[in-house]
Amino acid sequence: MSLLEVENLRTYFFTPAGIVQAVDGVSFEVDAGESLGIVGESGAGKSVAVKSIMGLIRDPGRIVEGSVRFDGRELTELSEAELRREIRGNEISIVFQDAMSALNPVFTVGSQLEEVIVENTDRSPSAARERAIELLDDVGIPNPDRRIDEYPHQYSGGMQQRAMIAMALACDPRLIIADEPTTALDVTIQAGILELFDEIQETHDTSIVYVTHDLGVVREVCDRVSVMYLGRVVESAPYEELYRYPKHPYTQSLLNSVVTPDEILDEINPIGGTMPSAVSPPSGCRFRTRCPEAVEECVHVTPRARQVGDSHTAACLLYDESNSHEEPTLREITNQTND
Amino acid sequence: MGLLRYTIRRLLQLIPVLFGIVTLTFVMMHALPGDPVRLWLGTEPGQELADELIEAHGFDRPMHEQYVDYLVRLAQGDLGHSFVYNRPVVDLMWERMEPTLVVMGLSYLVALPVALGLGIYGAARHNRAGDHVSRFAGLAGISTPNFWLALMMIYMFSYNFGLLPATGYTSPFVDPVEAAVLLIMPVLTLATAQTALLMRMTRSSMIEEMREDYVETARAYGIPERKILLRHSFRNALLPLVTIVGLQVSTLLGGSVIVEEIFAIPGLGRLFFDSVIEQDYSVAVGVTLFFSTLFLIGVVLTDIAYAYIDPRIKYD
Amino acid sequence: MTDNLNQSHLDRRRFVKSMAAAGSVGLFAGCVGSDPEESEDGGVFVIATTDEVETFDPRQNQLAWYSSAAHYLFDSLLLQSPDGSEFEPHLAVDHPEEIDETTYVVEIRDDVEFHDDWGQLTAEDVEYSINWVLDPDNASPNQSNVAYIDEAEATGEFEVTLHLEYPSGLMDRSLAHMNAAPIVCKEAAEEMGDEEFGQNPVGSGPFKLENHDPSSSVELVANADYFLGEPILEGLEYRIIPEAEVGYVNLAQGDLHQSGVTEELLGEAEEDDDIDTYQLSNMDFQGFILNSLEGPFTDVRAREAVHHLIDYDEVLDAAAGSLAGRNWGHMPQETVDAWDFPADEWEENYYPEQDHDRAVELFEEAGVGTDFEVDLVMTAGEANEGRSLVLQNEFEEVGIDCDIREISTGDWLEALNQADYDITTYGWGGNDDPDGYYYHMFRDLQNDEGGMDDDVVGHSSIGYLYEGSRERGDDDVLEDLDRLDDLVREAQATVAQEERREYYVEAAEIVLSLYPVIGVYSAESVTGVHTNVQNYEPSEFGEQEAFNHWQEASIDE
Amino acid sequence: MSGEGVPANDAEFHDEGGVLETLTKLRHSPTSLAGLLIIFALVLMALFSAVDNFVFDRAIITWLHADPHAMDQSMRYDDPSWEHPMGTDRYGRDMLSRVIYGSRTALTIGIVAVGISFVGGVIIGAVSAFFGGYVDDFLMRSVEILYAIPGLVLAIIFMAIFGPSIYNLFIAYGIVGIPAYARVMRSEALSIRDRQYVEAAKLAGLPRRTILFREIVPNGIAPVVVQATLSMGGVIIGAAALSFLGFGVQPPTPDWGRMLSDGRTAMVVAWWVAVFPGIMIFITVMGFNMLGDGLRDVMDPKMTVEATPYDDWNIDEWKEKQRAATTESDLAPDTPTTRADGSGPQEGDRS
Repeated sequence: MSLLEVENLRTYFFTPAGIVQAVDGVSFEVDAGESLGIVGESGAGKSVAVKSIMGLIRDPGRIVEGSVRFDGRELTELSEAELRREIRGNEISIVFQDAMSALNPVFTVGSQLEEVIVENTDRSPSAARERAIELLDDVGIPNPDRRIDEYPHQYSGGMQQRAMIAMALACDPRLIIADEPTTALDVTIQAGILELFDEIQETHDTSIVYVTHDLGVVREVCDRVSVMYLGRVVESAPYEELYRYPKHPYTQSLLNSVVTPDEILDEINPIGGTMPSAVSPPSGCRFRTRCPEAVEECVHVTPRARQVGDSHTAACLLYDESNSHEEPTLREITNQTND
Repeated sequence: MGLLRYTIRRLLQLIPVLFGIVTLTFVMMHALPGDPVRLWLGTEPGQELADELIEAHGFDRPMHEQYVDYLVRLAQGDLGHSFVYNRPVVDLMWERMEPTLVVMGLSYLVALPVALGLGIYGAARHNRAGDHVSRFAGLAGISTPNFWLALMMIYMFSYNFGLLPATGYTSPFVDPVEAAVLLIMPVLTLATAQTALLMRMTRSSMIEEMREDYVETARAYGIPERKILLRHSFRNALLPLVTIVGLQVSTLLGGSVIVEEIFAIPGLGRLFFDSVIEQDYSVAVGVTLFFSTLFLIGVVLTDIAYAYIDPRIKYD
Repeated sequence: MTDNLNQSHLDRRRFVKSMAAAGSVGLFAGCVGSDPEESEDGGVFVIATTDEVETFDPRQNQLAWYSSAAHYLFDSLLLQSPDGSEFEPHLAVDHPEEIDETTYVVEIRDDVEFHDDWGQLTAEDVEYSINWVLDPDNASPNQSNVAYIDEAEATGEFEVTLHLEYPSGLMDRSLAHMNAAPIVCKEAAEEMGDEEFGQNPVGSGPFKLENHDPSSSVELVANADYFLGEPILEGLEYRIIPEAEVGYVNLAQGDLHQSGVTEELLGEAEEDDDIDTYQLSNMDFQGFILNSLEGPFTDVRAREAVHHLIDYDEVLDAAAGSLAGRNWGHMPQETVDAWDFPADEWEENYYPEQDHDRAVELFEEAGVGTDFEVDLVMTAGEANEGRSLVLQNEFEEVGIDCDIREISTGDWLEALNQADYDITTYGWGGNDDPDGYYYHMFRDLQNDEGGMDDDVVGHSSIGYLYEGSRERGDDDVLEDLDRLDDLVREAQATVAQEERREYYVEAAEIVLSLYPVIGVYSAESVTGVHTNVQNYEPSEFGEQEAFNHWQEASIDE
Repeated sequence: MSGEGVPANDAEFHDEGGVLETLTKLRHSPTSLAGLLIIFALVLMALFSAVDNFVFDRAIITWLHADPHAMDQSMRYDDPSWEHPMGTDRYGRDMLSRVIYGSRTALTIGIVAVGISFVGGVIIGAVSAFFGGYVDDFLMRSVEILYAIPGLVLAIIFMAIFGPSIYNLFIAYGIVGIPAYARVMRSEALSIRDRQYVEAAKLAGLPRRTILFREIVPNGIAPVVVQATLSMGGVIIGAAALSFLGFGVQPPTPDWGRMLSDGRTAMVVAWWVAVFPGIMIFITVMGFNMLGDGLRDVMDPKMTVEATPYDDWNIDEWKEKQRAATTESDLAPDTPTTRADGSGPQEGDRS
């Protein structure tokens, strides 16, 4: 049994403009100590998917279907209070993209760290402070005993992200979700943060779900990768496999757009056209409007995930020999992504 | 250290504005139609008498001379002499300062907690029934003319039910119980719109803050919703609120004219109103100047509070 | 109305207020109030008033209600009886004794002490008080009220001789009133100086100043050493409540003992078992002035036409409702009655029935036709608004455009000075003597000693008639006007009432026939007194009513 | 919901269309609609009374109900009845007619005074931001001076100087309002000043005035419009307060503030004289505030229009519908409805 199993997750936002199908039938798993990368353009539903895991979706959003099992517990059935007490912070924690805004500007870094520690453990406030200094030290912040009393705006961008990571580590969670943690940072600082994640994974044996739009970053930290497009997972494979043998046309174009593996692009827009609205996504295959390989069939058939290699699945009619319209069972999808 | 220097610097910045206010009010007052002497004397002053009075008060001198004279005396803390009361303006104002400040202070005291409570409640119940009710109440509050409210309250509570005295003032420092009874209606009159406005402000900035990323962070780290609301968001939402609270000084002072007139409270608002009607220049200018200064000090205090609440602001 | 002075000089506040709300605001004081907490004795009589006191020095005071209140703090030589019929000796032992036409001797009491150990009241204090008012340097608003006196002289420890400029029929009146000759403590006044004395008055009255909360209340406490004995009341308190209606609410609630009652509230007050109401004449004259200097009403026929336009009773109704009575001859009916003036005859001749056709005819005759616009100027206030609205309607009915301009009092005085109006609302408060109206409204200011500046015609009601007639070279009218001026001046300097009456009758004929003023009504005001106040009846004339020769109020809890 | 998947239609007002678009968005806000409705009704009333008054000399209202100026002393303070639904006033004039006529005064004051503030504020604010330096300093200090004097106090002084009249009321409240508008406009203009299209216009050598009024002002005006709607209520109340204090509209023009002031003298015997004009002021101000509130929500990108409340959604029912409609094999509803009400036209390109 995997540490985290997400099955057929659908998270919709009910806005006056219509229903935004941000996540629409996404499944993936993460084993203990494993790191999974979720890759996709902005708007693909990556963040929504990972926030759904922690029950962080607020009005007007709502998980309308699917299950999230963490260590065998069904998280979607937990109450807000249970999630808060038992899961968030101490079992699963999250590192957000923009540490500057993710940290409360009017409190010191220390007090925010301490609050998390006190809230999730039974440490006393003074013990929490010691722990907080220790954590800051762990994540590589110099003079932690002094800087703990500084405010977020007194930290540099990289330092802020490190502080954020310290917070994620505060209660030794078993899973850390990193939601584009390096996007806002300079390349050089990025490298440091990525190293830190590697280090954490090794020393704490923590599972990591790493959300990014940057395939280059994925290689640094991830064992496996799921590619998302417009609310759905289109391809899923171990990183090397995916990098060498991308199957889905979308993944292929993604990889083509990366000039060199190490170069970081601010915004990837590898394919012509823009992503359609998640309010009224295209019928059939959602990628068909931009897909170079699209055929008439793609309009009518929603492709299911198909085994295309070892632990490698892709949701594209290209790989559908039978071309059947059968509905894949949930178990099948899970198995396929699981191997 | 930094705070002190900052405060002093901010206070010094007020000087040109105050100077402008003095000039403006002085010019405006002297532009009032009619001749105060004649108004004071009634319909048929002997010319000699009128001339004497005019000379005694310097009304015959060119306006720029009177102005310079006024500035010089002002610099010495002398606001001039009341024409009607034959007393120093400073004395008159000093005697009437307490009621105005008490009523204003109390309406803040009433408005702030109620507004914060309702505003936070509204934000917490955003788009639910409770929020709609408090939102509507807020709108109604700022849409009610305060003078109308005052009249209706007198009609209801004093005349119809005989519950509260219609008028009068007792210093709460002298007789707190009687003062409380007397001040209920005036304070409510001033506080209603105030509460509504602050409540709306609290609600909207709380809602805004509740959408900030740090709220999601706090949630993601298992901080209870209550704490997020009252500690994290509130602390941030205070920033715009503090500004409004500072700016409201002005509205309250304006409102004091009406409230003091209706409830017969012996304060500066009434002194101002009477002095305008009687063209008691120096009193009207004095009170206007005092109101403006009070407002400007409120703004400076706001800035300081701002700097205190928001660590991102440095005193420079 | 206790505030009407001798010389019927219309004080500023009263003037301002009578223009603002003639007839409806209970201006004068009078109210007894019981403060339940400290009522072992006679209680504290609490009275509502609308204005803040500006100075406690009666020699400088211009405030109507305070000139009544001041009578509790200060005494006068004489005191007018509540029915107004006579002047009783008060500080004086007897009425002034006539030595010759311009010399009078007044004997004063030797048992009067000033408040707070300021010593005995002597002839020197009387001399000082009267001469102080007479001294132009002091700019006392009371000066004109005692202008007939040349000088007061202490001719003994308790004897004062008054040297008159000219004999005056108004002498008794002036010696009885606060706005003419209040007696202050010389030592205190000199020691303190004007400004301080204004805040710490030292008099000899039945009450003394205990406390003054500015804009809030004035508290007086009984003077145990008063020469008429100690008042039963423990004290008097004036509550300053700017809105008359709110004052009434307080009265109805039992929070105070006396308050003015507005016309609207009269019914309520009369039905209230706990309130006694007293309807008292304001002793004033209310109406309009027509601009006789320029504009459409320079011709007497045009002015007469306006008189045909209105229904007097309707104007009165709209202005003051039930709180007013018609008057004839530009003075209150009380005066007309007391002097037995031929009001019926005046009504017959100069107060025409409403007749729009006749009005139009007269406008035609005057050469203005109906194709003109009327600039009707008023100051704020229901009474002014009411009468203006009626007049406006009447003009529009005969096809004349009439715009109402509501302006501030300052603007209004300015408009009067500049003749910047066609018609304006007007009111004049006086007393029960015709002089209070005729001398002030109808004399020629140009003939005054000192006179006015040339550019000020004076806004006395018919100043422009004099001025206009001179400009137009209207000799017939001028002749009449000269006679009018003589008459009102003569009447003032005459003592014998019969003779004065003849002067006024002749003067009235002249004024009325020129139609410079539309005289409509005299206002009344109502004061409500709580029934738990005993032995207290407010009247038009009475002074010191809570404690004087005639009544001693007390509060029955 | 960090912007993920939500269409980026943030209100950025780069053209008139933006304003129109936001106006159409108001339809989702019931309070704004109610506000609009109130204002619409008032405007109708005001137009009617203006036309009736100036063209027909009050003939229509007299025919319909009663002449608002006709006095009848015998009907003084008559209780509300069928004949006089809102009673009569001190002069026996019909309150209902006067209340209807009063809408003209109230709206005119609101609109003209706000108009003055608006124009004055926009010009001062834009000029100040655009030129900066001494101009900015001078203008902003001047505005601060005006701002420091309490509005009502300033208005009282102004009215005392120029005398009570409706025109002076316009100007007084117009001036009192300028600082607020100037500040809003200035901060908007400051943020626009450095935008690319302004830079481009500068490079293109357009005259400064053109840049100011063609580029900067139109693009920064939206928040000022919101400010105007929101402050309309305040101005109407303020003007009524001035009338109440005796610095008001000239008689016999019906004006709610003045009527209220008259009502105060009759408070105890004729409540209707004070109550009805008060209610009208309340409703009017409420209307503007409701509209302004909605406008602000719509125009402020941070305050998205109230989302359809959760509770209104029956998710299960909706899902059933979707399933039934799906002809494809996948679980995903690939032809989602696009309307919040679940029944709108479908925009999926299924053709």
